[in-house]
Amino acid sequence: MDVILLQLLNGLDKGSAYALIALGLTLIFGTLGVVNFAHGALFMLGAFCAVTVQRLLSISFETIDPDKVDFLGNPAKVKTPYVESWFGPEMGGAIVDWSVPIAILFAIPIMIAIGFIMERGLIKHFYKRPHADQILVTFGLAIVIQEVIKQFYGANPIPTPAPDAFKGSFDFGVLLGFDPNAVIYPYWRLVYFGFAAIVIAAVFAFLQFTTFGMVVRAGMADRETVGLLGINIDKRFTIMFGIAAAVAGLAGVMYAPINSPNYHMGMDFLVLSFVVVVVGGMGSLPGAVLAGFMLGILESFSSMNVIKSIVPGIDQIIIYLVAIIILLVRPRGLMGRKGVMED
Amino acid sequence: MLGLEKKDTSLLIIVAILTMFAPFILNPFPEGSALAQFNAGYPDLMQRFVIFGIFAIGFNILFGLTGYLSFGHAAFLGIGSYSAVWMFKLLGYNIIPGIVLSVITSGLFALLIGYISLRRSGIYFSILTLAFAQMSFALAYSVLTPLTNGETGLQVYNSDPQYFHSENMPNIPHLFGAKMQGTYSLEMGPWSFDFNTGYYLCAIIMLGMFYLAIRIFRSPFGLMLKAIKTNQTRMNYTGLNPRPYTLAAFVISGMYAGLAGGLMASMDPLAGAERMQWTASGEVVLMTILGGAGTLIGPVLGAGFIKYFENIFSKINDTVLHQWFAFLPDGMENFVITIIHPFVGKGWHLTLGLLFMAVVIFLPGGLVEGGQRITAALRRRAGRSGRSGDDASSTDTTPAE
Amino acid sequence: MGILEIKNVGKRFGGLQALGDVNLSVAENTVHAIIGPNGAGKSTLLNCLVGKLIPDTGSVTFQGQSLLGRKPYEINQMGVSRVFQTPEIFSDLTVFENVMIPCFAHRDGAYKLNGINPVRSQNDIKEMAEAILNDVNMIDKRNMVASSMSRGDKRRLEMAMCLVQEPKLLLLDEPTAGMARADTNNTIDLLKEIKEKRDITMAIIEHDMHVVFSLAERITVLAQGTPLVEDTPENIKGHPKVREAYLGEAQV
Amino acid sequence: MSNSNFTRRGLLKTSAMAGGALAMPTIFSGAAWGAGYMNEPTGSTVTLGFNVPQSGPYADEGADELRAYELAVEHLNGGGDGGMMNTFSSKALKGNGILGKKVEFVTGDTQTKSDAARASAKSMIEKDGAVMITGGSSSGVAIAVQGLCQEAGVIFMAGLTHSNDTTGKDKKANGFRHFFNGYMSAAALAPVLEARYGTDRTAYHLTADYTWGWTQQESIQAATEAMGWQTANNVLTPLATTDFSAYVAPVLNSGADVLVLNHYGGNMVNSLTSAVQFGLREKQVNGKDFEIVVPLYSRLMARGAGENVKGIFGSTNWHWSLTDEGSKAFVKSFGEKYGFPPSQAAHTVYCQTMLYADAAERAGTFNPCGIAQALEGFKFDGLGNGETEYRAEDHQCFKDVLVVKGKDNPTSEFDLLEIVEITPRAQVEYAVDHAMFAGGDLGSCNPGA
Repeated sequence: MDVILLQLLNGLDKGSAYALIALGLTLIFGTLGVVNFAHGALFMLGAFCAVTVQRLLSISFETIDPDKVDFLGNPAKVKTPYVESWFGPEMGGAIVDWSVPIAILFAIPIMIAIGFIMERGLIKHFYKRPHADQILVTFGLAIVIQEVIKQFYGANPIPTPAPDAFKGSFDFGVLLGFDPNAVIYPYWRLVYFGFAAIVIAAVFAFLQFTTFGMVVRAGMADRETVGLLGINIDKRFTIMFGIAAAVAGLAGVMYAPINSPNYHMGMDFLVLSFVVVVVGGMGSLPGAVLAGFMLGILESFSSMNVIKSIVPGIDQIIIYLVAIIILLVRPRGLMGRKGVMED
Repeated sequence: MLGLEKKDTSLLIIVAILTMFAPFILNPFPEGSALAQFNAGYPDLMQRFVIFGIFAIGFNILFGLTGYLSFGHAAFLGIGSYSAVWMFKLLGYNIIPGIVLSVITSGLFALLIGYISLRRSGIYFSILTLAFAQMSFALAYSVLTPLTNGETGLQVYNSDPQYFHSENMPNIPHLFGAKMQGTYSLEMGPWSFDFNTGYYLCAIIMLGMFYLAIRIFRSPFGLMLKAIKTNQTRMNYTGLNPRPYTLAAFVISGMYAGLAGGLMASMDPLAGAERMQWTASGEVVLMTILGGAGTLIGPVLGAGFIKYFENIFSKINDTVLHQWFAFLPDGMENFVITIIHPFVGKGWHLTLGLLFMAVVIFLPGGLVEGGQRITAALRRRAGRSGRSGDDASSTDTTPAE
Repeated sequence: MGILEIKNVGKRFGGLQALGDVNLSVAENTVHAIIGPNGAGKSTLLNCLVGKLIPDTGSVTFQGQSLLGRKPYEINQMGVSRVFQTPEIFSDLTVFENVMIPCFAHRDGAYKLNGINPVRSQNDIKEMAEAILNDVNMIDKRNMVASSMSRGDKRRLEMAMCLVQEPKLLLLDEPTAGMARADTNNTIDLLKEIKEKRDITMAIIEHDMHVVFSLAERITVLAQGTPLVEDTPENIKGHPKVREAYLGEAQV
Repeated sequence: MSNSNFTRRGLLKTSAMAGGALAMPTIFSGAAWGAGYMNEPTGSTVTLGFNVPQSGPYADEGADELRAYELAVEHLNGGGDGGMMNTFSSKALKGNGILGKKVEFVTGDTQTKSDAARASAKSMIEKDGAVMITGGSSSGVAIAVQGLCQEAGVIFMAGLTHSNDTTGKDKKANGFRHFFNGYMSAAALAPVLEARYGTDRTAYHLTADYTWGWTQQESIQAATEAMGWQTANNVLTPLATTDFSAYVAPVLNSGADVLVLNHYGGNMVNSLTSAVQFGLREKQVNGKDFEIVVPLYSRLMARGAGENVKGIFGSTNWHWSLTDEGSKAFVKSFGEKYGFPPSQAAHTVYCQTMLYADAAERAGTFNPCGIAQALEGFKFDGLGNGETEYRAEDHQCFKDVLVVKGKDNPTSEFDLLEIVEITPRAQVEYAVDHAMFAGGDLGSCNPGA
């Protein structure tokens, strides 16, 4: 029982990452009808926002400390971050420590701007082009973004720890009457889950309760009609792309402490997020979220030792297996609309 | 000729000439010169050009004609390779059984995967094929290791049975004694040209496959596939069930992929699981779109383009750059190298990504369209309308969807 | 006993009764029009005939054989062709290729993969296609790409594609919808010509009363999913129930 | 077998098929083909092929290997301060290239994929005339390229490859490995773990689900069980896993008090990060502090795990903080050229290049068979690992193994590991026919011509 509870938590946590990425991807599919293979790259850029903020906050000046030597035996240079010299070591240290949450503030405008630039500069020229061309151009863009990041940050993962306050894990087991340590879960991952829930709720509320959202939803349903009504849908779609980019970016920023970011993390998520979107059903936002959580939970359960011992290797293929079954049972995924990306 | 229209015949002849003289064409620069770095006329890369050419031609029969975008074709490539290596392990190094079995097994897998996946269309189909391929990859890498040798890749060990292996036969892949790796090198002054047995075998097979593809494109069957791509509703209301046609196209293209996989194993008897990964499936999609989906020659061009970058650009390191620009004054030299450095060697992916974008932005029909524009421009300049150089425009240039 | 017999057909979509209890018989070699106001269930009925929808109740028989549960392509093979409201043609292909495809279907059936002999060497098919293009006066447009033609030409092409299969029953779904008057008249002439030349039954769903009264030999009026009346055009014109249903729409 | 399977630049090449099929006018000159060997250098230079990952997850390790190669070439050609050439016990190298020929090199990208690695190696052999291929940052690739070199008839000097199979099941006469392996890691680690954590421990293994992971896990399980530890479970994790939480979460509940992470590279960083996030290291199980062990450490990669490595034991082939003369000389020349200390990958490939060059000098030829003979049973010192021997039977280097621990108070970003113990060679040695290495066949050296 405790194991199941634990894997449920895990699944929710994994699922929140999947759901966030799939949500952004579906916004772009649904509103713009574009297959965005660069969406994984946006997620990665988000994570690197966290890395960048961390680096900016730790920009240091060097002083030579005659007592210490470096690896070559020369007098060592000691680095002191400027923030520490400005605010004192304690306050400065705290600022560096909180660089990931600080990065969220930076990531939103940056990712929206990146989304705008991408849409205006590139994607808008591809609305009328075949999906194959969209795939090629966005895949090319993804490679370029990835390589540029690699030039600046190298290929190895870069540690971006969560603030000390979120280190350690919470013991659910004690609350529920299990033994201590039976059901523990790291604080930061709980934060991630909560954060994802807030972002998802915000996106839905935004689409549901604002005029802007209504127009966009109408546009998703029937683009031409809305265009005929004299509403500048293109401009709204640009904003939508920015929001989708921001959602992917936020997913990335918050993910940075969970797994140290590296330049190819976007590609690792790309295929998976497409599977999630399609299983959820093309063009359906609730479908994407539902499928994200569902696949996350199934993936977690399949990695349980009991299940692995019955079906070896099941955790390697579970997502794909479930995708195949769902698509065969439900032709348009869980909640897909008819005629979206079916030709 | 050969049941082909005139323009198709000339296209086939041009391709035949290009492949047969590839050792010359791909080695234009003298040995030892600074530009020799760009020579691509060595056996391994030439083999790869034609093998991936076969793969892409086959993929195009499915994608270019029916519009069904499979994201899992690499699975058939991998299955073909594994089949061929198993034949080497069990029977011996003659490549015939291996190639035959690779085509058969990949065809069977294609039938199974196609039968299930083709129940859906559009992106749903793409994801189904992707899911099958990723499952094959994941299992081949881990659980199926007894069958695939996992991470290391399936290879022939001295302890393998090889029932039909005899002492006088070479201990590497061969065709009735002719070793695939056998190379005859022709030295002409500073130039050097390699004629490799394996390459010519692959090239001849590719020509055969190219011919078959032309026949399919021009056949009623090909016409039906194009019809499926433009309007499935009308197909249905014309009394035609699209499923058998698409399934046939899927199986044919899966067999092409299996053949390519079998040939790959025959040229180099090691089959690794990465061959089945989604990136490999994506690669053939990119080759086809880059070259020009739905055109006859496009996929081959796309395959050559990507393989050239992968193998040639990735080998340009700073030392090579310094050799090239040694004539410049020191400051200039370093400046130029700093500029170029991110785009070559370990940055070859960056160049490839930029070129993908450039091609798709400026040449919506792929490289074939670039060729058409060039010939059109040349013709306009020459001020006459000739029949020559019409090879690209002879094909159906409708962009694929 | 007509060539097409529709008995007690009903169809619900959720809470909406699209078709109530439709009984209809189309006699062989006649032109039978089905008219009715918007939402009367005309298109639903048509979709029930071609296998796109399966009715909840009732039966549909064509030449004594049930059509229910058959796929659209199977129904087509039995001799039922359909013309759509917006022409469904192979827009990426040339006019000639468009016509060739039904020729192949007619000759080879649904499952034959049509071999690998080049299209151009299939002389019987070429002759068939040329003949039908001559019939609809499109032979000079044979090498045009279908998507580049006018709406009227697309309709003509679609009609040619249906006719080349020599169907016994031709279903026409608002064949003149959205057409200019001249094109409409051309279409009427074309249909009349077809009717004269061939033994063919036509069922037309139409809004435009001008078309209906120019062509139809019998008319069924559908309202709210049930047939109101069925009669000859002359009788229908004066029928009070029809006037009521159309609220003065049928002023012809 | 005496026929050229691969192109040999600058030499007349024939093969029955090609010769018969193509009656081209021949304008050749040069030696008869039977006399030489694959890619015999005929001019004033000799070309080596450096085949390292330049894209993909191991690109940084590849870059570090390339740096070391360039440094080695510089030293061989008489440039720089000579590095470990000065401390190397064999004095055959004179700083005038190899056998008087200037050393040149070509580079390629393995992408950490067997196919791409073989393509790249083939291009070096066929196009550039490389007489030796070296590099690699994973065992699958190393084994694939080693097999290719055996067929082609060139020497393969393996880079970073830690699987038992490289010199076990898949060993080849033309291939040589300086790096240590899974068995050695386990043999070196076990006594240290015993000393620190006692004999009454229960281990939970997370193992990367591919060949290297399995051999590593098998080795460490055997070694720890031999000293009395229990094994609670061994869970295979898919290679593509990025989030290990689902595998780490059940560990605490299993009754195990040690977690062994048989992961490398990105997998290691992610699984270790997950384990630390779950707070495993603060927990107590069975009344003992919970511990984590990472059998194979890579300092470059460990940086990705940040502070999480603190206090965690593992093994490594070499570390820059070693104070023997060879290591000091190498760190000095590498550090002065590039501004940071070399990684173990850089060290092993530097050594391999030096060992190859030295063997060629001693053999007086580049012929792979001559070089293999010179390397087999070769005993040397001064390359940073103390007294070392290339065992003739399986071409594996036997030397001391470092047991390291994540440093608690690092003084710089490079100062992540501290050496806990240098396990002497005798303790990690095994018989050639040891069960974990059985099944292979070295075969005989192939000169390729």
